[in-house]
Amino acid sequence: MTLLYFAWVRQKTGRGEEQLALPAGVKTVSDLIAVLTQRGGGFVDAFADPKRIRVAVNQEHTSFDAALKEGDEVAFFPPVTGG
Amino acid sequence: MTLLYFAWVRQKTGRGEEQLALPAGVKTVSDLIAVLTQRGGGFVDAFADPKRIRVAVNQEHTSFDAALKEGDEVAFFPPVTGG
Amino acid sequence: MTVRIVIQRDDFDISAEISKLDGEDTGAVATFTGKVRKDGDLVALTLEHYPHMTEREIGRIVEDAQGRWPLLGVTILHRIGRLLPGDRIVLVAVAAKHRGAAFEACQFLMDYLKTRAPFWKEEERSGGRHWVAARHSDDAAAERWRGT
Amino acid sequence: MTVRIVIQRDDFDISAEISKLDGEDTGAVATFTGKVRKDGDLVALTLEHYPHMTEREIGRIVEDAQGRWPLLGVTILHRIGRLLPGDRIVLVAVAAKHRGAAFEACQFLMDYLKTRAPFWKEEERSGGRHWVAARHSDDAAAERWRGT
Repeated sequence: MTLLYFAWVRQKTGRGEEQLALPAGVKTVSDLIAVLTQRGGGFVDAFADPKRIRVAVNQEHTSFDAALKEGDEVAFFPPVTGG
Repeated sequence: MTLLYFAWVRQKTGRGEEQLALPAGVKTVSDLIAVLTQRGGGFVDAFADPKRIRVAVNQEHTSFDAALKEGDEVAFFPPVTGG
Repeated sequence: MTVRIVIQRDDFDISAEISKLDGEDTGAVATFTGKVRKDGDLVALTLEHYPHMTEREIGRIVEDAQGRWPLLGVTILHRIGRLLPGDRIVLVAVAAKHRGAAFEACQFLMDYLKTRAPFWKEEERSGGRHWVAARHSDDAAAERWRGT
Repeated sequence: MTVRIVIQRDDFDISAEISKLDGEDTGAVATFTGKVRKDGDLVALTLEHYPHMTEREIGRIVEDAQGRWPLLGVTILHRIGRLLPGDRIVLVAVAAKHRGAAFEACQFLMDYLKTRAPFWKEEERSGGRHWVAARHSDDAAAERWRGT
């Protein structure tokens, strides 16, 4: 799957994009966040307050309990501030 | 005083503007309309249905019971349709 | 606060009008442009107005709007004369710090312009000429600002 | 119905954008332009977005608007990159037969753009750089369209 990070989530994780095989046991966005947080460092910082994070799966806004499958594009970012 | 007529009121009365000394006994717009209607012809037609007529005195919208005095500018016209 | 009230025969350019309105505190510009719509056998509209009163009445409407919202600039430009389908008739442009004030004031100004500014439209159709009747929906639109 | 959704670095001209939108049935064009406001020591804003999702999300918002109002054309143009105070950021332009639909859809599109379209603003001030926080007032503005 493709993971994308934007705005301060990108800055904290230190990357904008990565390719990842769906980790064993990961069924939802929450599961994926738990796996990413295990990396430590900037990932812990980025996901420290889940209320400040939004997620899109395959370019649609969704929630942390959304189901994930191999090949999905998952993006993490702060609440949007355009316009 | 100056009388002005716009849109179909102008077409019915056959004039856009006229100068008139305040007629004896005319205290309000209604009184003035009664005097004008006595002219007959297009003036009767123009003021036949007072609900279709609006009036401005000295360039401000007002009502038929507004007081008039010598020197006033009185304009008669249909409901506005600009914009 | 910049206020421009213009009655003219000529067409206008929206970008040029906005640029006269814009200040460095402006975060939001709302505009409304009214046009002569292609409508069956409509050939043209001729717009007549009451010179001097028009500018004064629009000035009063703008003052009312300034009392309701914190505005940075208002332009109201209304054309008169004979206009064809597709022609622009009116521009209302409002600059403010934030979008709520700009949007609401722009709507308010249009609603009041429609019901208070002394303009009259005469239509030319294939069957002849007639004066456009005022619309109840315009009165209702203006009425909703009462008491706000 | 013409729909144009454009994300670009360059500035835009409102008149030129409206002329692409305009049809002969159009009687009303409402526009909103958002600008970088001069704000204390603000030096610049940098706008980042989520390519592809941005266009798709705005497309969904426009579809929603089309279901609510009879629209003839919508243009949404959003700039990205580094912008200075006074620069235009966003244009929403809506063409319709009548003004109610044009005004309401324009406001709706702005409210949803603010709360749904994946853009993020980073401010440069004399004290450093920081990401702009989302505003509760924007959420409230979008929320009022729920159930309508």
